[in-house]
Amino acid sequence: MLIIKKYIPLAIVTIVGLLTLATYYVPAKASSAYLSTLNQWEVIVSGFAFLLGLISLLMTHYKKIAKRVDGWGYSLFVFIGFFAVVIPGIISHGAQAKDGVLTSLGWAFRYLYNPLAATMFAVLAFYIVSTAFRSFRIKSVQAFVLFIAAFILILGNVPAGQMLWDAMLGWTGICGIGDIIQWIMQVPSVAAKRGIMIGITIGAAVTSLKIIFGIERQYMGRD
Amino acid sequence: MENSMSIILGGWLSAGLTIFLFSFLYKDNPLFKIAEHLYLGVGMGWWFIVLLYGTWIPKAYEPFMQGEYVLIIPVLLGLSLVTQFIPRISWISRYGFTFIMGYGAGLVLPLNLATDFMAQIAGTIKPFSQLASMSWGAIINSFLIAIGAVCVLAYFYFSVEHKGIVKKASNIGIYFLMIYFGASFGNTVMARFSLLYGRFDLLYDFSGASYAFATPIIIILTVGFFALKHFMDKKKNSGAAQP
Amino acid sequence: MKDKLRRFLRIDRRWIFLLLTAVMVWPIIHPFGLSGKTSQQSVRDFYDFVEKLKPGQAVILGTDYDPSTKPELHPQAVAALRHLFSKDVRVLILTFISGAPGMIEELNQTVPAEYGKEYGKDYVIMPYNPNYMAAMTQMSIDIYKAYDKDAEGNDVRGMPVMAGIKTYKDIAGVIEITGTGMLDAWVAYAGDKYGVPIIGGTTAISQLGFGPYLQNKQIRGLVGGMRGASEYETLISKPGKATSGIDALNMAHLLVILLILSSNLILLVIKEK
Amino acid sequence: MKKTELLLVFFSFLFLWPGLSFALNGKSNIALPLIEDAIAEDMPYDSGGDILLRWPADEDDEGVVYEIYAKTESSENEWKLADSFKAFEKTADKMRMPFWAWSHGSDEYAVKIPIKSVDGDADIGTVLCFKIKAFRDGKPIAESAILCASSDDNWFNLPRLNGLLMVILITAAFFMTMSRAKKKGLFIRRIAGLDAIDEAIGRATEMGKPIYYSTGINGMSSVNTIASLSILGEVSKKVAEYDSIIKVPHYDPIVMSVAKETVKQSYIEAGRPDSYHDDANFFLSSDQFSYAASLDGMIEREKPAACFFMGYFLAESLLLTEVGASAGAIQIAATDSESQLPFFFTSCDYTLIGEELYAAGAYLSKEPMLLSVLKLQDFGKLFMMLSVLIGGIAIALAAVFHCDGFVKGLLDFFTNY
Repeated sequence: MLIIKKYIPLAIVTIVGLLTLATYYVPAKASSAYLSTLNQWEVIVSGFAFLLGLISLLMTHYKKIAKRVDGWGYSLFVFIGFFAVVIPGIISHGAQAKDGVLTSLGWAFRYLYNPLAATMFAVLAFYIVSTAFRSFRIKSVQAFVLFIAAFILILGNVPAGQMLWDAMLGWTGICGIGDIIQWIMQVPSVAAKRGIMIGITIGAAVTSLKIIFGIERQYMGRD
Repeated sequence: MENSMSIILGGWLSAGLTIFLFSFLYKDNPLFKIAEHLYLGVGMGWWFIVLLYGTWIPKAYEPFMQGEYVLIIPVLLGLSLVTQFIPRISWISRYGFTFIMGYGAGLVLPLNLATDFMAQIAGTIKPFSQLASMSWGAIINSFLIAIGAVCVLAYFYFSVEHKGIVKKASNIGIYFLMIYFGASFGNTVMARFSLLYGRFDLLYDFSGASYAFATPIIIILTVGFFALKHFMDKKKNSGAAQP
Repeated sequence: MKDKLRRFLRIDRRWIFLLLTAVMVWPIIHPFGLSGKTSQQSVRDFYDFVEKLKPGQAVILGTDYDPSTKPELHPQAVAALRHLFSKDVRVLILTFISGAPGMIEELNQTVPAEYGKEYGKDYVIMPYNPNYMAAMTQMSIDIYKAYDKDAEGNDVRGMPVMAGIKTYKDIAGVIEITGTGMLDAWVAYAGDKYGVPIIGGTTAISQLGFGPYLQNKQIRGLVGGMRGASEYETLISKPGKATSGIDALNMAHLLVILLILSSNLILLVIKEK
Repeated sequence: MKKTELLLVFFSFLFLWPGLSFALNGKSNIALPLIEDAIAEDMPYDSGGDILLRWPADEDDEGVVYEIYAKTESSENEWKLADSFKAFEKTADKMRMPFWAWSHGSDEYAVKIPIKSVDGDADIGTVLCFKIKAFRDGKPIAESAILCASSDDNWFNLPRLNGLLMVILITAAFFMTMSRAKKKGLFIRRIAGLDAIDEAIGRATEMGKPIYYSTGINGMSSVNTIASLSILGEVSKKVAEYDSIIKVPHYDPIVMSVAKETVKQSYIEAGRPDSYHDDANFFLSSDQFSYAASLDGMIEREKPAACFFMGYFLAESLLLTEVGASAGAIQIAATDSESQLPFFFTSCDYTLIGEELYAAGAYLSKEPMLLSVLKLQDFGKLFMMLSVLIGGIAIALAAVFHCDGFVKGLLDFFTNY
């Protein structure tokens, strides 16, 4: 039983991992055929992972409604929202437009999903302003450097800021704000990003190895 | 005619949901809660449709019907994931998980090392081979990039105590990080305001006669709702205060 | 005085929200018409890349954004598509983001008509594909393995737009417009691996992160954020949403700077006296 | 005997051909000089899509234009123009190849012809024939013999040897560290934000309010999520000890099922299996912003004493932390998503930057395996630092002394083919 429960899955991860890794170095036809089959398979398998989430979400809210817990009425809206997209989706076979005319799914996307997603994202603008006022504190030299870089970028990103800069510092004849931004983006930012990126990449590589060789297996749960 | 009706309706729905979500900025309220829960359902419903018509039908069902019977393997692997819900046989899901994990790890490893590790080293040292043909500014910049990257790495060096030269280097590294974060913050401000502008612009569009004045009417109703609620809460409170 | 300032520092943040709303709505109703005069090198590189394409060449236009990043990225996609069509380049529109098909539909309904372009002959829209790694890898072997049907389920093999296209070698470049990691993915899976030129459009926030790729020429040109979009619109002389949006952004940006400075100044005053 | 015969036939054919083709094409007079030593062969190290043509480059080629004509061996069709370029434009040194896989230099032309460009149905094994023509001022001045070859798929992409060596190196180092993992504890530098975890949990206990812990919006196979879960293990152990309440909202269902195990195990290890509730972990949404909207709603309503945001975050970072801040929670964030770090930085009480997230699990648990992996990562960084410092100096010196071979070699080693 242990073989089926533990060793075969571990063998799958190692074999699939190593073979997939090898395709990067093997240009032969067999290798690309393998990769393209696996690509196709992976799309299917990971598609099913979504079902896990969907089922948990619907179960949670179904329970809330069934038990009439406080605020269960809101849970009804989860179902309303879900079916408001799924039913039109099935009616219009997943197409958002047919012959240039919006289908019911297209309509649901444009007037239901779209405003919800975009508004939530837009709320961030308000939070940036309040962060700017409440918590952007220049308490140390480091914070000051952060502020200066942010200040230059904020100013230089809009024409009004550029004009302001030119009006106030243009007479000194030093470089325009655009040049400074360019420099910040191409020199210190590149250096910092590279440093972070390399650290992260090594971390990711080591984790990949841990996964491939079955050392990292939290995802398998306990025996 | 029917078509324009659906557009007006859409405008109202869209403007309404936008305003409901924004109302959270004032305070948590039932209108926001409705929009929030609706969004949970809509989001998952959207993904469901996308996967159904983007993956399951065209990539699994149709080819299978046309005789690609091997596709039963990924389908079974996929279905195995769902056994998570039944604790007694949840171990079956390991087959699906291990497949996804193995594939992901194997694909990512060589690519990451090549693109984000080796190529970055090359990018850092390459300018030094052309020192002769570069301006002073460019030379200084390439030195700064190289030194900056090394110092940032020093900051992330965990297994030695940060004192002496390591401390110095990592302190310099922090300044590079701060410039990067600041610049990143500054740049993002732009992005977020662009989004907000997009929303406001749309609400403005919906306030016209062609959308039957959706925006102003909904705003007035929402404000009315808050006023009413405020008034009622006050009444309730004052009522409770007097035994 | 100090007390007043202190209280001002703890002001209910909802007043700030209201201030921002006022500052942004005002230019929407009364635009002042300030538009960017300068343009960044990476935007010009992007422009030059498209400008140098020859009629009949094919490019992939990846539009991987959804409603959430639409205000920034949609103007970029519109401008890029206009530019491509004006050069009579064939365009294959792809996406790996679930929210994008709706955006593509909007592009489809507006831009091609301006240039009298025909679906299937001058451009084609591929269906959403959730697995970018797989699709990008497959396209190096055989595009039709990844996309044999278009978004509406028609066979793409017979379409004139696909004539002579089999792998990346038949593609003049990839233009990826996204706020996600998809541009990195194109660089890693197509650009570096198979030598396809990659240019990109991205949100202002992600723009900085592409510095190393730009420096290494792993990305040949980049349009960043609404500002980049308005510059690009200016370059192709087609002012659009991005150009008009810059006004509202101007005000909001100045407000942020003002807020950071004022709160810190107040802190300074309170502490020192 | 046979060999000479064959050679004879071959040579006579070679000489006959130009004449023959003229006769067939009915074209004019003089036979053009031959482009000698031209070779058509399978393009090495590829998947069989290209054929490589090589021929020597002459110093007096200036002003010459080369055209390459191609057709399938079997077809009756006309020759098709496959490529055309000016002299010295496509010499072999311009082929993107590292020195260990490619020895041809600038004294040779090297042109890759995709087989599909000759014939759309061509595949591995299809024999294609080529003819190279040289023109000066629009007039033909030389021509090659007909060169035929078929492409083949190769079993090793030699130009990527450097990458493979790197993978082998890191794997070897990995196994070495793994086998030594059980030895004594390793030093790890202090990570500032982590000391605040106790304070945050203590505060939550005092106030009798819950703690929210978000594992970010990435899947199970990514480092950030794995790192986050190992921190979650330590945090929930402390939560169990203090008898506080932890709530873990999820974005990814697979991560959720793993996190359930993690939290449960922590409660058991802390000796309080009875206080564990299965609904500590719950699923919200796989849609980025509906996840954020929902979590925001919860934070606003429950006013938690502490919020932990550990893992991969995108734009929702500030959406979550601003609401957390206005709800009065102590907030500790850790992410390797650099674009979000500035926001965590300004709106949270403590922020772990980039790789500190990966190190945090090791720092908290002091588990030998995690610590030694951290050590391995440090070696990787050391490799990078030394490569940049030594490589930078070496390459600058080499360039000064015109050791071009060394410069190219070094850069080749770090280039991604």
